Amino acid sequence: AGNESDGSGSSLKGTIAGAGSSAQDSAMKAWRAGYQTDNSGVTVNYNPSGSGAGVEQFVDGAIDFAASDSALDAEKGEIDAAKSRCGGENALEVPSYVSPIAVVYSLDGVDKLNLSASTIAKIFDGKITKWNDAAIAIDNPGVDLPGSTITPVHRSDESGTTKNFTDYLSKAADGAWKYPSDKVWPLKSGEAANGTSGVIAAIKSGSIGYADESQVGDLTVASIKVGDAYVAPSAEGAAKALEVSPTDDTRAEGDLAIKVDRTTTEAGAYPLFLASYVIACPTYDKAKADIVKGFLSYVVSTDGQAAAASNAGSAPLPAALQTKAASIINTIAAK
Amino acid sequence: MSTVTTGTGSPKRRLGDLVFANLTRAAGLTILIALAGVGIFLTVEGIPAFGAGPDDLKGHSNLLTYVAPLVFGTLLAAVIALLIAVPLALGVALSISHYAPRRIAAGVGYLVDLLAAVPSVVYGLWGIAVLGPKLVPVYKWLASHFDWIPFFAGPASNTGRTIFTASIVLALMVLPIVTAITREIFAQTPRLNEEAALALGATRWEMIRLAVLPYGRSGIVSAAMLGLGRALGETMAVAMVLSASGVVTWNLISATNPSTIAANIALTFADATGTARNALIASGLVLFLITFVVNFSARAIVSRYEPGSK
Amino acid sequence: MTDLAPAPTERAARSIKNPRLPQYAPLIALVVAVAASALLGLTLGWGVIPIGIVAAIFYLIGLTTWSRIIENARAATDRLVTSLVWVSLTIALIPLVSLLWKVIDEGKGALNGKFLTYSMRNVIGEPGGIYHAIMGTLLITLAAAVISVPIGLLAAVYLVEYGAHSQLARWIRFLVDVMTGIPSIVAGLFAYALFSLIVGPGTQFGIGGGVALSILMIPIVVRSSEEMLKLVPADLREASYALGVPKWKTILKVVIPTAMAGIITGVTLAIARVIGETAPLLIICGATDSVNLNLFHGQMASLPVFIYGSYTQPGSNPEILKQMAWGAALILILIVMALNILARVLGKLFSPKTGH
Amino acid sequence: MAKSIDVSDLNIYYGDFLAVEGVNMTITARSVTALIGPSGCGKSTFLRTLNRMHEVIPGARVEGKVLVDGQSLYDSAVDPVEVRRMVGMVFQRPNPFPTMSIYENVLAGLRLNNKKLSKSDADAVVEKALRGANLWNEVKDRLTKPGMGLSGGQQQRLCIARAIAVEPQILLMDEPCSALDPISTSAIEDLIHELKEQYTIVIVTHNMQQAARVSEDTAFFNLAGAGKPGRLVEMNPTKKIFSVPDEEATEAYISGRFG
Amino acid sequence: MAKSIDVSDLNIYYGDFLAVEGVNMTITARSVTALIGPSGCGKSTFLRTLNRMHEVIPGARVEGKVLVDGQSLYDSAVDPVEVRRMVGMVFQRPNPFPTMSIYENVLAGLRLNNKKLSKSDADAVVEKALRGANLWNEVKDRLTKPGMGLSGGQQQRLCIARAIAVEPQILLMDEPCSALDPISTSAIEDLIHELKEQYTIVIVTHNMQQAARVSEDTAFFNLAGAGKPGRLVEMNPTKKIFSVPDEEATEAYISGRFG
Ligand SMILES: Nc1ncnc2c1ncn2[C@@H]1O[C@H](COP(=O)(O)OP(=O)(O)OP(=O)(O)O)[C@@H](O)[C@H]1O
Ligand SMILES: Nc1ncnc2c1ncn2[C@@H]1O[C@H](COP(=O)(O)OP(=O)(O)OP(=O)(O)O)[C@@H](O)[C@H]1O
Ligand SMILES: [Mg+2]
Ligand SMILES: [Mg+2]
Ligand SMILES: O=P([O-])([O-])[O-]
Repeated sequence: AGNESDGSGSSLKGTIAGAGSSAQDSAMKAWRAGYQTDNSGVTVNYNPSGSGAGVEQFVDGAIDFAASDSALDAEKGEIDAAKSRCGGENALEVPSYVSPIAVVYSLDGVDKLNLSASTIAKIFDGKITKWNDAAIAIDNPGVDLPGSTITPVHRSDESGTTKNFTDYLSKAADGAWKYPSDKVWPLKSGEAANGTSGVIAAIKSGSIGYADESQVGDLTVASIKVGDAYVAPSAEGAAKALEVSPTDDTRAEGDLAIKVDRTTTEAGAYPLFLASYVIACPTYDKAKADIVKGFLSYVVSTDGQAAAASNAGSAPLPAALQTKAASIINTIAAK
Repeated sequence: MSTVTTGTGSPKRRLGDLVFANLTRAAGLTILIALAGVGIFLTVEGIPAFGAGPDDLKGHSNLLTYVAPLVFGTLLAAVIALLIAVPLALGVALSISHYAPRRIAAGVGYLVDLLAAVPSVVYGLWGIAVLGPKLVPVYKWLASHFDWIPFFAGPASNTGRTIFTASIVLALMVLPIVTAITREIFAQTPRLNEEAALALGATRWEMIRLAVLPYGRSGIVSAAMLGLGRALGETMAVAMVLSASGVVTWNLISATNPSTIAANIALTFADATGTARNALIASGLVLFLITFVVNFSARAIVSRYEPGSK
Repeated sequence: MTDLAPAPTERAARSIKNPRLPQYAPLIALVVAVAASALLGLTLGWGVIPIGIVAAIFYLIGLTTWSRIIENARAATDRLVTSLVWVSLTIALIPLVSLLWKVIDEGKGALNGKFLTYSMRNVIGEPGGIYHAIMGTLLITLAAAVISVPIGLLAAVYLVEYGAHSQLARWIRFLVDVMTGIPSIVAGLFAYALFSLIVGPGTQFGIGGGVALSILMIPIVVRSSEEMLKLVPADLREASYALGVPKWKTILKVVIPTAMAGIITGVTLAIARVIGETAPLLIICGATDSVNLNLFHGQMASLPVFIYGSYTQPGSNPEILKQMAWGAALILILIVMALNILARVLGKLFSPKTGH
Repeated sequence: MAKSIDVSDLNIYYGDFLAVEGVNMTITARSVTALIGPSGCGKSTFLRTLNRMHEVIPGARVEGKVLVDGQSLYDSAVDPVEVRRMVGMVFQRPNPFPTMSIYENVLAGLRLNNKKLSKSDADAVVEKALRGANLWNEVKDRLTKPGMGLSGGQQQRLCIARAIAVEPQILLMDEPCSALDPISTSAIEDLIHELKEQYTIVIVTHNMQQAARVSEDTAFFNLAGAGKPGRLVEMNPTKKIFSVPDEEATEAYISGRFG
Repeated sequence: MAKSIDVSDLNIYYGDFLAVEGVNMTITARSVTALIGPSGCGKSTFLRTLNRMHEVIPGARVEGKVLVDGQSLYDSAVDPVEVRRMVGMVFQRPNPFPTMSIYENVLAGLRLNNKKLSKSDADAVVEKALRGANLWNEVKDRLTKPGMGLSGGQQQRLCIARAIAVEPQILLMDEPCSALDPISTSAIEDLIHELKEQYTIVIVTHNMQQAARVSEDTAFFNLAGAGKPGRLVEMNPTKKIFSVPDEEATEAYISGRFG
């Protein structure tokens, strides 16, 4: 093909494969394009098969790196499994992609909407069915709310977005959301849509949904209640919320898992966000070590984060986190 | 000049014939083996799913409760599709065989074949982009006037991506095969019987009722069943058009819809892993068995009426 | 006997002249129905579809009632059925027209040189091309044909020439018919399960798609080839035997060449049938945005999967990718139609020259 | 009440092909008229214009006049369905409806118009028609059996019963015996003799002897050549045709010198 | 080189149905033997046992002996394919291979049997066979045209050329002229006259005159009744058969009193 044949760049040659988070797909496209352009002999394949599938394939040794919307889970034995996959060394895990999750809606004549976490929970739980419900009206004084039915839209597939969204609801909604945080939508009501794009496409007049902010496009987004203020989704807001979230200090060295604080009241923070990771081994064959290291370094680099921000609308990693991540990736070596 | 070689051990059956005959038989057997293979491999890869837990079954406690709603959705969509497609197909088949002038009939026949040539993914596009949105007002109207009928209980879908829309798309997709078979059968009605009816003073419709429909009855039944087989197994159009929650409901126009086995596989296969994939394969086995039984029965009916069989 | 024959007086009453509607009555009824429905629709603010539906109902009721009043009940029923037949034909063809129009309308904007010669590798935020998907589709379909045609043709030869009336042949013929109804997704799962066990869990590559498609293609090839072989007159086989030609050579040199036109047509149509299949490829071939010409390694793009992926999961540039999906759909439909036309042309080209 | 038929200047077309040209003929009521002539001369075609069955074939049409007791069959106000009820037809090969019983076959035509036929009326009609077709004794014990289960000759008589059950005034028969064995043929010929008391009968036959045996009048059709239209050469009382025909061609045909 | 044929006690079956029973017959070399008899008496069936074409039909089999110059055709060691090369056959309807040119049709027997022929040898074979079939002059300028493009009579002669190109010793013909017009028929009859110089010819014909014209000997087959097997009634020099046959049935058949 016309776009595959130029031979510029470094002398690196080879193919590596990754799989996992679909939320990271847009960012991955940008990263792969950037890295492949600089290293035309290299092909990085990425299969956005979902976070769970990515981790599983990584553990099976079918791919070289994984991307996941949630950190490796110790209880499910993922950490140990990853360790044995990496020849007994602990796997490396660094955040690569941070993005706000927007509550999107479409309602004729209403282009600004404030919602508290518990109201959102009740809407998605089917407890609030009309747009002019008192609970919504309280958050939106002076807004002329119609009496039409609300159609909540959720993901039909397993999704990191759903996991983070339900995590937020279960922690921030003051008990209005009784379900645990899960990749699978826990309810059988409302409209189901496949993938982030599916949710976006399903938002028609009267609908409300949640989606990675990068794909929201022209849809209207609700502001969520943080403390006493209402905050609209933004990369900065997510970055702020990330900054107040500590890293998980129970983890081994090289594992930068973050304990997201959903209930922060920090002004301007947007705690409904998704932190997604790349997972790799500390050592690889000669043929691959340089490529994996080079690619992942690019991912967490300033350039890489900027590329993701412009293509996927994500929040660049905060400087401190980025430095830590870069130094972890830098330890990747040939066996 | 050749002579008969008697006694000198010319083989009774020649090597070439032996090889070729066995080769062709092997090809025939390969097909049977492939068919059996479909069942066997699906079974082998489906068996681990019996041990699957809620994690791999979208929260269902066992395989049965996982597959049952999907079977419901599959049957519901297919049956509605047939209810739409069969009368239409009969009309189209009759228009080709008995109503349209010969030239037009040929053109219509070609158009119907064209309908069959459109790939299902394109039907999916059309269903999402054209049909669904066009039906939203219809569903809204139905939900506000006929909500006492369980099928139209509402609230109406916002996107039009309901089981009913999916069934309409399915109906279009099975229409060509049902039409093709019935039109073939109608065209084979003995001219003599048609003329007998007309000569008795029958109108065209009475002639069709007297001579054409009774003659084609079993053919219509099996055409419908073959259509059913198609509708049960059609994947992409449903996967794309339907907003599937996997519930069991008779409500045809709401945003919360049953899913079908095939659509569920297509939609969730990519992000399923391990036992979850086994569960999908097991549901595929169920689909295979259902369609096999339906097609088997349909073909059994057809073959009874084929010339040369008793 | 004569006394039981119909009495002449009973037969006298009938007249052959019944009042009849004018020949253009259906046309009048149609015009009136459409006009009435449009008038009603415009005042009540309906869309085109409700107007059309109501017009059809008006037409059916109007013409039937009119006939019922002027003609008689039987004529009215006849007219009702006639109208229903035409209405159902119209209903069946409207979606086809709508679909083709939509695909052309949305897809034509995507077509340009880059569209057909570029892949999606390193393409972000701008339209790329579908070269990788076209090549994948061609390779996978070619693989399917390479598997299906020999098996299908040989099996057809077995059914017609060797098995004929044997029990085995009867079963093969029957199960091949049943096999035409296998859902495509099941074929995909079969290939997936097969290669998961042979090559390793989760294997996705092009040849798997070829295997899956051949499950769908073989029955079509068998049945069409069988029909064609059956059409070869027994005369020709006997002529060949009588020349001292062994049976297998007769089949290869006389029977198959005579049926070749039909066989090629059948194979081409079978290819047209499977080239648009999505579900099996989604499962066993996966997707990639780079060109992969190796059927035996790595995920391979295909047009249907590309259409599905780009339309339903366009990501952050939905307009661009959706337009590409429509463009690819247009290309796919053009390929399918070209194959259908090709089938006819090849059928003509290869048919035995009769000289008449 | 059987009716006479007057045909004047009749041209019969299949699309653009003129199959039969310029027929003028008068068919007497309550008599049997035989149509004879070589294959392809248009006997069947002509016969089918007498009950408007011709137009059932796509593109087929007619010019000229056919009057039945003064009523023109091809008037625009005339309903072909009614014409066919008045003019019954029996075909070359017996064609009972395969899915119906003998009983249902006889009633088929009547049921079309008279849906609410009481069981006893229906029984009476069936018996009358089957007796009229000389079939009653052979089938009265198996009326509910399929019509297809009868022998060829019985099937043909069943078709005649079916035709006369709707009480037509004219009966057209297109080589009704050509698919039958000699015994069945003679049964049908006997039947024709009886039927002519009540019906005007027009019969096409290839068999000269049959024409001579059953008919009062005979019309001889001929063909000037391949692709040329068929014409009525001569119509005369059967006796005359078979002894001293007016035309040389008739003589040649009857004596077997061609055709 | 042409061979004589001795048939003894031949029973011919289709599955369980005995189609022809107890035939004993001697066919002289280099002469024409005609097989006549009413339809269904088994002429074709018998003819096809002389080159083992009978067994091509599923379930068909034979009891008894057929000797060609003393060699038994039905010996278990005998390859039917070889038999058919030695005993050529021409069918009722001309059946040239539709995918082949005239040239290739003539060569089909040789080519399909893997004979490697040089171009000049092939040309020679084609010319010889076509001359032998009296067709050379008519087709020599269009040898590469499809064989199907010829007229019926030419096609039949092409089939004869194809049969004699493999140089058989015996030629079987099953009503070779029945699909042909009189002029083509007489061309084929002339050809048979010439061919008998070299070949033993057995011909089935429905046409008495043809049998009388072309054959030296005539065998008359007959059928005792429907469902009964056919039998050889009489075989004698053609002159005798057509003047003073031994059997009454032969006389009746030849004089047209039945069949
Ligand atoms: N359906 C048709 N379409 C076109 N031409 C037809 C059709 N039926 C008959 N013809 C032509 O009309 C002419 C008269 O045919 P018709 O069947 O009436 O002859 P016929 O005298 O009944 O012959 P036969 O004794 O063989 O039944 C013939 O040239 C025939 O080819
Ligand atoms: N393929 C077959 N299977 C079963 N029976 C057959 C087959 N071919 C012929 N017969 C039967 O064998 C008997 C002899 O038939 P055959 O064709 O040899 O007669 P024939 O003398 O050649 O007649 P014709 O003059 O009509 O060609 C007939 O009773 C026929 O029904
Ligand atoms: Mg006729
Ligand atoms: Mg014969
Ligand atoms: O990134 P997702 O898992 O929400 O698609």
